[in-house]
Amino acid sequence: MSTLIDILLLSLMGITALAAVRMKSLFGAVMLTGIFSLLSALWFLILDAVDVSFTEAAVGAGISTVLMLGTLSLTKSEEKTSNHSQIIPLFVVFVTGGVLIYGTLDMPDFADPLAPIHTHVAPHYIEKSGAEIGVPNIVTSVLASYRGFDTLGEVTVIFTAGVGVLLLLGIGRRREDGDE
Amino acid sequence: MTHHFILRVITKLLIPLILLFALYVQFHGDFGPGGGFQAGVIIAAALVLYALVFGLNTASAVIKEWVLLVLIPLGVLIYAGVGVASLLLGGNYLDYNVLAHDPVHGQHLGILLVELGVGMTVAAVLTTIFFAFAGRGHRDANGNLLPHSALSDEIRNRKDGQP
Amino acid sequence: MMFFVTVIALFPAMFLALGRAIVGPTLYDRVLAVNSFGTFTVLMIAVLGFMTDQTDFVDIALTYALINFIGTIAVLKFFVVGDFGYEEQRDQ
Amino acid sequence: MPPLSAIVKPTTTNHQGILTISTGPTSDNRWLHAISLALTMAVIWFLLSGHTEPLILGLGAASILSITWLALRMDLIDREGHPIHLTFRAPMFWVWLGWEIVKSNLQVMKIILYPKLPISPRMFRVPVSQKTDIGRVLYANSITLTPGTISLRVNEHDIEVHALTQAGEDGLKDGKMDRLVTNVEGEQ
Amino acid sequence: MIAHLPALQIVLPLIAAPLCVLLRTTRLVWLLAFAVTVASFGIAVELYSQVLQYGVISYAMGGWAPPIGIEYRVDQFNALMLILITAVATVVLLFARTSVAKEVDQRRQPLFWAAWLLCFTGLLGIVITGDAFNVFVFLEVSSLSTYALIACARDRRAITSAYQYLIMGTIGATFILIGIGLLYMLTGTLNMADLAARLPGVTESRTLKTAFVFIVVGCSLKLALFPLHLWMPNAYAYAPSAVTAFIAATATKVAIYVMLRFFFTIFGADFSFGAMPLGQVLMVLSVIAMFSGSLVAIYEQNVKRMLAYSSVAQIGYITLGISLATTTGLAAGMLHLFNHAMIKAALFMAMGAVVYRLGSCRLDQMAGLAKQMPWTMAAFVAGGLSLIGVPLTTGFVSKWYLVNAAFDAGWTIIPVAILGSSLLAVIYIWKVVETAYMRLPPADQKPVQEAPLALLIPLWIMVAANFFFGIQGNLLWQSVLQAARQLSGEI
Amino acid sequence: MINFLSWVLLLSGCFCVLISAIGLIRMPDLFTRMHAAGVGDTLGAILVIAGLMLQAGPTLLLAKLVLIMFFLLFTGPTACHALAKAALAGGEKPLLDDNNQ
Amino acid sequence: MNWVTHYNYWIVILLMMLGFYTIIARGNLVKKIIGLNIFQTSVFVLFISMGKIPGGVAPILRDDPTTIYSNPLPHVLILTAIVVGVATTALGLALVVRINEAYGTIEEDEIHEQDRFF
Repeated sequence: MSTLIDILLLSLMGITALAAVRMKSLFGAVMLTGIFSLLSALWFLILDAVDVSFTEAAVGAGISTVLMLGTLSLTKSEEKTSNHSQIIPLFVVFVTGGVLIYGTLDMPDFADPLAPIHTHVAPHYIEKSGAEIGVPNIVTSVLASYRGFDTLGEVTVIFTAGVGVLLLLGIGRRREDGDE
Repeated sequence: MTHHFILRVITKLLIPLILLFALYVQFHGDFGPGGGFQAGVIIAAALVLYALVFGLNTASAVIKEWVLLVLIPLGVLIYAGVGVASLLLGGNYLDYNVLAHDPVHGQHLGILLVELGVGMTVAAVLTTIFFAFAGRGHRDANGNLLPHSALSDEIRNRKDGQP
Repeated sequence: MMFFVTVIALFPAMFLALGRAIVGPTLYDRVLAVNSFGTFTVLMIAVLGFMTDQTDFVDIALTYALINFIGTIAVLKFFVVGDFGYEEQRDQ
Repeated sequence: MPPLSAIVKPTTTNHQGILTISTGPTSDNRWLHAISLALTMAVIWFLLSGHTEPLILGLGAASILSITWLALRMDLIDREGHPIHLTFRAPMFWVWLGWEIVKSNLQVMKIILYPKLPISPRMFRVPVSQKTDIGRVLYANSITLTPGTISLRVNEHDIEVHALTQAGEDGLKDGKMDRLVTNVEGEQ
Repeated sequence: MIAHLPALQIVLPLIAAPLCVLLRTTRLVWLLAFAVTVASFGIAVELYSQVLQYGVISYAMGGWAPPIGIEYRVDQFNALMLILITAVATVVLLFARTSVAKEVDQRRQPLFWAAWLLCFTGLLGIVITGDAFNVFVFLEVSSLSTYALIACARDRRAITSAYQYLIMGTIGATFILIGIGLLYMLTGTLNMADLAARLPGVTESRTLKTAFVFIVVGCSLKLALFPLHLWMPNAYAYAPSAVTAFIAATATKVAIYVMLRFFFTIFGADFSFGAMPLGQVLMVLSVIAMFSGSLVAIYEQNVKRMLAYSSVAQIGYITLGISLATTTGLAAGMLHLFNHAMIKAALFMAMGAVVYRLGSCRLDQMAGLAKQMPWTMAAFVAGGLSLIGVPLTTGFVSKWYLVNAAFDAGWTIIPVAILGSSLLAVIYIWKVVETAYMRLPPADQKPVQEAPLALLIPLWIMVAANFFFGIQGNLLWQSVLQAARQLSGEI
Repeated sequence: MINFLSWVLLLSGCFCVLISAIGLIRMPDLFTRMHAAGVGDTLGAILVIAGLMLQAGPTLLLAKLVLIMFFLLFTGPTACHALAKAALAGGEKPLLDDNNQ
Repeated sequence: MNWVTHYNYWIVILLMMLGFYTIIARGNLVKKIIGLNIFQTSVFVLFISMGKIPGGVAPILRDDPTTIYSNPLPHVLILTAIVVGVATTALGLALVVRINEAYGTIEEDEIHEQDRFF
């Protein structure tokens, strides 16, 4: 029964992405990207990824959209038509997509409980985290403890982004002298 | 048109609630969905809302630049510092078991601190990034700020390209 | 079952709102459509939570209700002022 | 922590927003409002959390304190930011408003479904009798909440309204909603 | 504490970066960065000696045993890589202080050093980790900081090239992420050793082949293998000189390291070179890269850009060695990886010294420069000789072993290609030498002084390293050969 | 009984939402569309959430649902109002009935 | 192999390729970032699809011991990847702002045009 929801959601996502890609108005495209990440948040929910969905809803639909609007407000909100040849990009995209589809042919079936990822490392987290960490949310246990170092890296990434943006733009209060 | 008090009143009403919800998310990441990152994003969203409605100057008077610049590294330092603490207490890096007498307690304490660091850095970084974008203003190639009146009509009165 | 029906029934509305967001014609129409779409999504998230018996989803619905508002305000600021930082002086 | 008076500057000119925003009323009793805000937040925190371990409660208390402090600093706390005084008179109004919402919703739905789309959009102004901003906000938002009428521009004296039909216009112009909101707002 | 060295290797610079933001004084920040870099170098050397003594070191982050938690794993190859990165970073950092003070806006410098340290952390993290996903995380740390570092230059083209690099780099990283995801899907684990143990069961899977292709393409984007190198020349040419020297010597090398790690440790040589036509494809691309890079370099007027194109060619040598699919070939490729890092660091530092005085490194402005900056140009010539592969320089050693390996593997055409490409290198290096030594300076140009000692000393340290390892050719070769044997599973 | 009631509420809520979306498509201009969108934002949301509340029973979940409703009811009209105002400021002219003026 | 179960993967690949196409084919710098976002989000969807188990619930421990949980590891990885994505987006947009200041345009062609004569 959730197959129907799957298909409906995925087709919504497809339409949104297609429209976002085709749209000349950058503003419209940004809005549609917001919708797209919102839909993917819904899709994550259906796949039981509550935390991911939470993050995607907050980041994709919130912060990313605001930042993109901030950029558009400083630049231009209309895309120009380019007269590039589209053949090479199309070729690259088709080859990449083809390789990926070739790869899906031997993938474990969608939601197959016997797939390797459900039998190898993950059971440890599910079975032992209650006793070892004592935190109900397994995602938090894995994120902060079992793979805590990844999360340290993640914080470092966001810190890097902060440093980078500060390096590029300077902070906050507008200064009348440029900070080139 | 001089008063946009609806937005102001509603924002005043909402911001404490949003912040409260964010901190709830921060501290209940153990039990349900959420955690430091999500909380940080929501806090940043609340501050962005404040800056949008009350103006960037007001916002950066409330949340000073130096505060943000302290919070950003502090979060990372808290996270990395928990790891160093566990090193000093004789465990491996980021081994929270040694932080308290009882491993489960240690884990709990470690996760709490670590998530706090994450939330701090994320909230501060995202707010800073927004301030940086909003405070940038329109500049010419030499980096000089253009006054609002010098902006092209295209920017001042945005119209959609679609018919 | 009842939640499932509700979820499915919400989809046509989402399709229509998406259509409005794609078609426009003005920017404001898009914003309106996105805003409505957001509301529908909040409802759908809440219903999905009940459908799969995972009521933690309500937290996400709450988050999204907040984020949606902030996004809309950002868009409006973007329209009216054209810049997030400039103080508004135009309207007297 | 420096004294609050040093942190919280009276912001008379700083409130600028999406369109220029006037300053709110200077608060009559900031501390009282802060305490009641904190109490309200405590209730909400408990409703959200439901955990009674000392750790979580302590964190909750810390959160509430820091938010209250930040809210003071942001100058959010005054009669408008935390309109606790409205709640006592409000319930009857909410019930009435709920009924209005249902009625007007049904009307608008009927219009949408009607094949010929019998709309006659119009703009007009209705006078405002509330004395405070928060009262006007309540009125304007109530107008918007009932589909069929949207408040467009609001000032001290009147609200510009966009209505979908003649009926919507008439319903507003009889002034009942205005009176009720003023009633809720109470004397200043 | 000795047992925790693998963690400290990363954690020291990682903690220093936020401290830099807190300190906010350029002098202090630089001192901190330098202290940390030197300490990292010490740790890397100690780690290498431990690896030689006790074999592979495994360190469980958070105390969780490997497939459950994240593992740090140091073997001979990555211990050597750690030494390379930290050593280059130390020398370049000495150089960078003066160079950056001139090329980067004063107010940005504290943050600049923070970003530098982050880049350093990221590179070290990629090399030391034994977890596939952790590679991606640290790859992004280093990439994001590199984009910011490149954009710090005053030239506006630096910003566009940083953007271009960002787009290409992110595509590359996302490809690697897809590849890792597919691997995870097939095996259920992210730990490299565990992956290696579990992959042989699924070698027939088409998904595995797809994963392989994506990882190869992703890494190739990052390491600027021939058709995917388009981001590199601009990024190198317009970045601040010190940044160019640093990333040219380390970032691409680390990408090669990642590729080798995936080829040999995870997929295994049998799969990479047996089941997939990697050797052939890589060889063709390498040879094309060697020639096209060198040819373009000949016509380049901006010397930094010229050197960047030369890097494309030199990376061709490295991948050529790998594509031979023999242990000696691999070792020769790896040796060239190390040598090329030294050569390019020296050359880009020489150019940095030129930019410091001239403000530019275009050929037409460098006419007659050798009289005014004799030491700098001499260093350039020395580096150039090493690049060409003249005996007694390290460039010669690696090409020698490369040719030998090619003969051993039965390819007689390869040595010819190597020779031909080296001749092209002679041409472009000669162009610079001729301009600097034989032409007269343009009449309207103000005479410039020799670069300050703060620039010359690190520059000559690097040049000296080139000659030292050229003369003591066997020293590095033996270590690299051991590492290659370990990597390909012979010992 | 409660189940039946929440069926009714949920379905009528969906119906409202659907009508609102149809209105979003059918209405001729921005301002009239806002009215249509209002249907989904108010009654639709109220009904659906009320239906869920009945299912939740007197738990903390109920409080969260109330909070969601509260947010929607406060932010919806505000956003709508701000949008209308921005549109007017941006030069959008509402389509008006001729015999009105 | 069952085509219904792979339908999900194919749609996701389609989405990925739409994003990828936008990155490499469009000349507008903001549009490229939008494409990057779509591309990365689709990759996340692919990852999360792996973790699903039929009848599973979100990996938050419950008292009932018979509960089946979905695989938490992909969720953790994607959380990190989302953060990386937003960091990249922010940095990319900051670069776009600077490019616009320096060149007065955010179209790739026009930028190349301006740089040609250096």
